[in-house]
Amino acid sequence: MKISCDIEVRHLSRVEGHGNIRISIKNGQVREAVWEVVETPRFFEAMLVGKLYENAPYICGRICGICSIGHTLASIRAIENGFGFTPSAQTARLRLLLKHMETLQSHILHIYFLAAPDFLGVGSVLPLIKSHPEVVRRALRLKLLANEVCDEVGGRRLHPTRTVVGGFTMLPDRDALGRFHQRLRAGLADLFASAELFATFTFPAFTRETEFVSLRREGSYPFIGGELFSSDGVRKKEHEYRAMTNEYLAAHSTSKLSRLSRESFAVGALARLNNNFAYLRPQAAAIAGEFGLGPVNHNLFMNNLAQLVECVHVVEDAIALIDELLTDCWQEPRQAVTPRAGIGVGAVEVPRGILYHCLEFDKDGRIRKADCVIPTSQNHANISKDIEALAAHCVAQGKSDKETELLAEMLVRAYDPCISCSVH
Amino acid sequence: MVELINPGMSLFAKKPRGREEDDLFHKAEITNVYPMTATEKLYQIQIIDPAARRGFLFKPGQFIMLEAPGIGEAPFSISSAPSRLGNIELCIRAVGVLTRFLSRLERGVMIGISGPFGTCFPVEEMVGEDVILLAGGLGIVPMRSPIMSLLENRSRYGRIDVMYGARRPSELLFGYQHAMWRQFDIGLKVIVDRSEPGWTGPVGMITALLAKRLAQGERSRFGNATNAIVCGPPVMFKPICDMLLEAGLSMEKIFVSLERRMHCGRGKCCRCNIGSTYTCLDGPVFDYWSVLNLKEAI
Amino acid sequence: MSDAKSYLGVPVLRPRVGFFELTSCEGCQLQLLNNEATLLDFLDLVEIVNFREGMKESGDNYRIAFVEGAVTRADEVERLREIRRNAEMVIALGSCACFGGVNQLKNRFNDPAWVKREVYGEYPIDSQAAVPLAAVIKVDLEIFGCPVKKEEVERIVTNLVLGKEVKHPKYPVCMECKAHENICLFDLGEPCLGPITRGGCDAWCPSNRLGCWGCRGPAPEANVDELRKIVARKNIPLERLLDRLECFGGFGGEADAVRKELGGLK
Amino acid sequence: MIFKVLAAGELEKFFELLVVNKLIGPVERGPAVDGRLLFDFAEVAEIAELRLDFTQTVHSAKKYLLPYLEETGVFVMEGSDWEKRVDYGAHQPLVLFGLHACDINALNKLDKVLLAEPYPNRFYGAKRAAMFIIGHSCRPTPACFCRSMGADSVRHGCDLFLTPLGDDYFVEIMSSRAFHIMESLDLREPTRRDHKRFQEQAKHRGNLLTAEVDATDLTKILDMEFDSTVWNEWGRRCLSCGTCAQVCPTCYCYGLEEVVALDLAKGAKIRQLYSCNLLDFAEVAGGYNFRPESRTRLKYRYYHKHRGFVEAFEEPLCVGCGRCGTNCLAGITVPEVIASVRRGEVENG
Ligand SMILES: Cc1cc2nc3c(=O)[nH]c(=O)nc-3n(C[C@H](O)[C@H](O)[C@H](O)COP(=O)(O)OP(=O)(O)OC[C@H]3O[C@@H](n4cnc5c(N)ncnc54)[C@H](O)[C@@H]3O)c2cc1C
Ligand code: SF4
Ligand code: SF4
Ligand code: SF4
Repeated sequence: MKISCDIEVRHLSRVEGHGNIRISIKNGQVREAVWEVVETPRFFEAMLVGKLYENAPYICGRICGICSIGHTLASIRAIENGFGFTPSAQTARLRLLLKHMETLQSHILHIYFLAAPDFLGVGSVLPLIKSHPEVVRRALRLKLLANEVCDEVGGRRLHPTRTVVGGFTMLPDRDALGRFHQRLRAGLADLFASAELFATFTFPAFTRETEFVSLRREGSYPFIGGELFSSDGVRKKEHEYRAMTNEYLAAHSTSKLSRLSRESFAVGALARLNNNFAYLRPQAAAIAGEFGLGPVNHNLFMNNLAQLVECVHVVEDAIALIDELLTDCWQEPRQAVTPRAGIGVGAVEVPRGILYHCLEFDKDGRIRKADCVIPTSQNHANISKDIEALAAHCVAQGKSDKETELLAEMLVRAYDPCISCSVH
Repeated sequence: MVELINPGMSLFAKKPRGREEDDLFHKAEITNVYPMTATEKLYQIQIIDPAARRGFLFKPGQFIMLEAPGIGEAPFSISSAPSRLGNIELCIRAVGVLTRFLSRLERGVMIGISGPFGTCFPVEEMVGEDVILLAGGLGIVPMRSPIMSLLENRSRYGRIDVMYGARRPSELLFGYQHAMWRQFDIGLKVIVDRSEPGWTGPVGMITALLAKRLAQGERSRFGNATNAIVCGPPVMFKPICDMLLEAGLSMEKIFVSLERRMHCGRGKCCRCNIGSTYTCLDGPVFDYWSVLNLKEAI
Repeated sequence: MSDAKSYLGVPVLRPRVGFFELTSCEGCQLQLLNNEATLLDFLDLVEIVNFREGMKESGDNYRIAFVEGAVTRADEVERLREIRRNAEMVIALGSCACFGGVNQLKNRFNDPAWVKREVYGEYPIDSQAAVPLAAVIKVDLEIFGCPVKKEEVERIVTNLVLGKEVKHPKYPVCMECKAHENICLFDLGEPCLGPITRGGCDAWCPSNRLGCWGCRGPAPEANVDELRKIVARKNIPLERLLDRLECFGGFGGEADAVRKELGGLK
Repeated sequence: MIFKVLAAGELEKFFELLVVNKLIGPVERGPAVDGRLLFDFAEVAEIAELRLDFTQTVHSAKKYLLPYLEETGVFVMEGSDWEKRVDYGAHQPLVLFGLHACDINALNKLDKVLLAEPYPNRFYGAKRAAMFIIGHSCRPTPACFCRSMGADSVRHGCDLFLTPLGDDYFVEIMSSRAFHIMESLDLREPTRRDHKRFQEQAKHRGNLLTAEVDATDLTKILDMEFDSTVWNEWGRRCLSCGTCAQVCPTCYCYGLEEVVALDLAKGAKIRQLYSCNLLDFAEVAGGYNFRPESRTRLKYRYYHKHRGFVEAFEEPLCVGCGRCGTNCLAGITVPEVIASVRRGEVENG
């Protein structure tokens, strides 16, 4: 039986941002198994202090290159909540459509470009261009579709330009929306083909019971606003997010960490799926069924599949949203908002889990204090705990260092961590 | 309902879609490339279509627009003798996007040329008279065509002087032809700003050459029957032309070639305008009288 | 992937390129993956030997290094110097690398310790003022933008591969904005840095009815004084102009001057 | 020229006759913060979109002849060789419905230079010949100084010109094409009353033209004032942004750029409308710039329009539409600039 192992992965690849994995096992004892976040901090929360409210969505969008739309929307929601403003139904629909397409493009990027190479035994997507051209093309097609909808609705796929407090600077072209409707339908077929591909992958059978946190709203699979919910039974209001996140600092990490009922908890696609399974759109639910994914699933490797299920869900939902948008005539893109003193919180489900922005304003709408709690920072503690358990599990099974290293990498990647975002 | 027929189509039916932009555009092959200095190369170019090649009539001082597909298009003076028609020579200094790319091309590559464009040095009108040619730096390039033209008809002209200044000996262009020019009884004087090992000629500014020539007591030979052609960097024009005027040349007989940014060569892009004057249509060759009447010309 | 390419008879070698990120959102790198429609052609043009965000393999034998992000910590200085040693050409990718980007917003506070405390409390954290790459190493080419525009990156890379010089427009964003026939943001009562910001983004923001924030930095000879007068004439608070001037770091000096006039910060 | 009167209801019929073609007309873009309505030319499918009561479009109609960006050649590469394809971009006739006198005159001025021999611009020529232009009398704005530029009325350059007389339209038919198209409409001969109403209308419009430029001896004055210090002040204000040229119906300077496709299989030559106010307009190889300061560039724009063009064509390259001044953020307007040159000083603004 194998009793020792030493693994060090510096700057894990195919994840967003910089993190290291260190595992050290001596005589069958796990002496160290850590997920270390070494990303450089950027101090967004300080940057915002003294700025007029309108800067927050623009600057905070720059927290993350993948989910800039989510950050922008979270800031906008925090501001609107703080000013007691409710966006119009049209604005809400367009924002959700935009959010969905970000989810789609981010999930596709993750499952195809970052995760799939592990399952196909290659180091990156590059060799797949030759060996699996149709797979790469399908992925690109889906990502392109999602990105083009983002361009049309948000003005830009990355660091959106049309999203502002009160609504949008301008509205999408109705004919373009009609065309996207058709392409989204075709996109569903691509997603089913993706499901077939993923059904051929073997996911490690590794479970560790954990607590799952997400938004929850009766009757829907929520992405923007709602109640805060944990699979251990904690329920809080949006503005009580601090009671849900309990951030703390620790050595070996420039990111803050979170805990709730236990030492750690998980957010993200699997958490959402576990907590809101009943509200999945029909075809998404069907695919989840085929994968045997149901609440409460404690295998974090399955997050990859949960993402795929969510892709189907957001596409189905986007089709419905476009139907609704095209039924009504366009109203004014943007409504006026009046700043007032107070605190506002915006909770948004971004691809990697629940994101909170909290902003405190003076009476002119100048920001006095800002707080952003990022999904990946909420996951970090859970990742560490998972690695520890995985290491023990591997030792018990007598896996080689190489195998253990790969599994550990795959596990971290399964969370789809957005590290630079977590150290914002 | 009235569907208008497309009158544009009929008006320009001679040039339907898919054809060249206008009759002035020719595909040409780079038949030879010779490095001349560290930055200049001589390109021999042949227009592909034989009829177009034979019909390519130009005058000394005129230029073409050279286009390398996808890379750029710019004006270049034709540096060969007009009698060579569509077998032209260009001497090009690698300074920017197009010219640096050109410097990497080998023989056999196809490029596009349009032209010839612009005004010329009126060598025909100088028959029977003296000509003094003053070139600074790259100015020798547009000068070579009139020189060749004068050589080919050497007996029809009086005294011919060429004064050529370069920054250093290694930057001298067409050195291989200097001996030949002299053989044709051309008074060629070369000067460099800075000497290099092996250089035995004079060192200084081109104005020194001219001053020396003027001081040789041959002033009497200057006057209404002497023509001057001046090419070079803008800073060179004024002092030289002033000296020539001083020596008695008439303004209408001093010709300069001006350089401007050009994007079309056809009087349409405005890039080369000096006031209402298009360097490409009304120039690049101007007599000095016209230049003095142009604001900001030199 | 085809091996030997040529253009106008000039052989075109696929350069080995590496992508690196310092302090940033990594969005500019992602913009490359966002080139779905042309990604395969792009990959055919260059050989990627280092791209941590997208691949596991890595090598130091790159000729061109694209570096994203600002420098904010000693280890980044080291990493950047190493990249400089390995690469023939270092390209600053995006506004963080060119000017410090949003990261340099923290530099504007007089008290760096306060900045750290505001986010991390008393917990010790290592971070220096955010500076652009050029403050540390020699940069061969800058690609501006937050984010960079993929069409522009493609054009630049094509030119690099061809050995055709890369030139940035010298005109401001207004030029491209007018070509789109957008309504001028000032006519909508919004501030816009379009008149002083380097063009080349095809007026990305104004075309979406958002005033330009100056992410590409100043156009050569930007007339900031006149823009200040315009903003005053249009009754737009100077503070809103400042927000934009200082956002990405390209207008450092001008932003400092305005800030001083408005009465400083912590 | 033939004069007719078009009955009130017939305009819609006329529009319907033409709309099978690509039809361009003034449309509303929305209000500015100061309440001004903004208009531009755009493709129109229904007469209701057409705002014939427009004051002035922000951008001129020149884009239909001189697009901001135009591919003037595509190269399909084959090794060291290639094939060049040129498309003048005049694929279908274009109906321009509702151009004001100044804009029609602007096209006439562009014709003079762009269609001039020996090298007419075929891209422009093909599109120009494929145009059917319907003029419409205007509602002057305080910025219009077209009368000073002699561009307030139209004698040629369009197919017909409409002037509303109450509900009817006074029609000046200027081409046989227009005559034939209008045959099926209910046109009547103008009565004396119609002519009188037409003249009254013209007079009323004339009264609204308040801005002026004193163009007497302007070329000479510009010549003498070449070194005037007023340019320093205008240059200090100018943003070198090129907006004035972009919106101007008569500015036609351009730049060229060549690009290679990502797969290296194609190249293209792209023409971009440029402006002499831009920093690098007069830069030549080696980095030398003939007009490095904004004051010399701005001055050049005025000299080209009001001196150089006059010398060449006996009319200024300006129709007095006032667009450049209205859209210049720095508030640099032609009447003020020219007045300042005459006066020798700039008034504070
Ligand atoms: C009538 C005429 C005849 C000519 N004849 C000849 C000739 O015979 N031989 C010859 O060699 N040239 C000749 N020229 C000059 C030649 O046309 C220019 O050198 C040409 O524009 C170069 O094109 P390019 O694409 O290489 O340069 P571009 O890349 O277009 O560079 C030129 C422009 O870019 C700027 N530029 C270039 N590099 C830099 C830099 N590093 N920094 C800042 N700005 C830069 C220049 O200022 C200039 O504006 C002639 C010009 C004219 C008008
Ligand atoms: S418009 Fe301004 S802020 Fe927007 S992309 Fe362009 S330069 Fe950047
Ligand atoms: S005059 Fe006005 S519009 Fe024209 S370049 Fe100068 S600032 Fe821009
Ligand atoms: S210069 Fe100004 S006023 Fe004259 S035509 Fe052009 S935009 Fe109109």
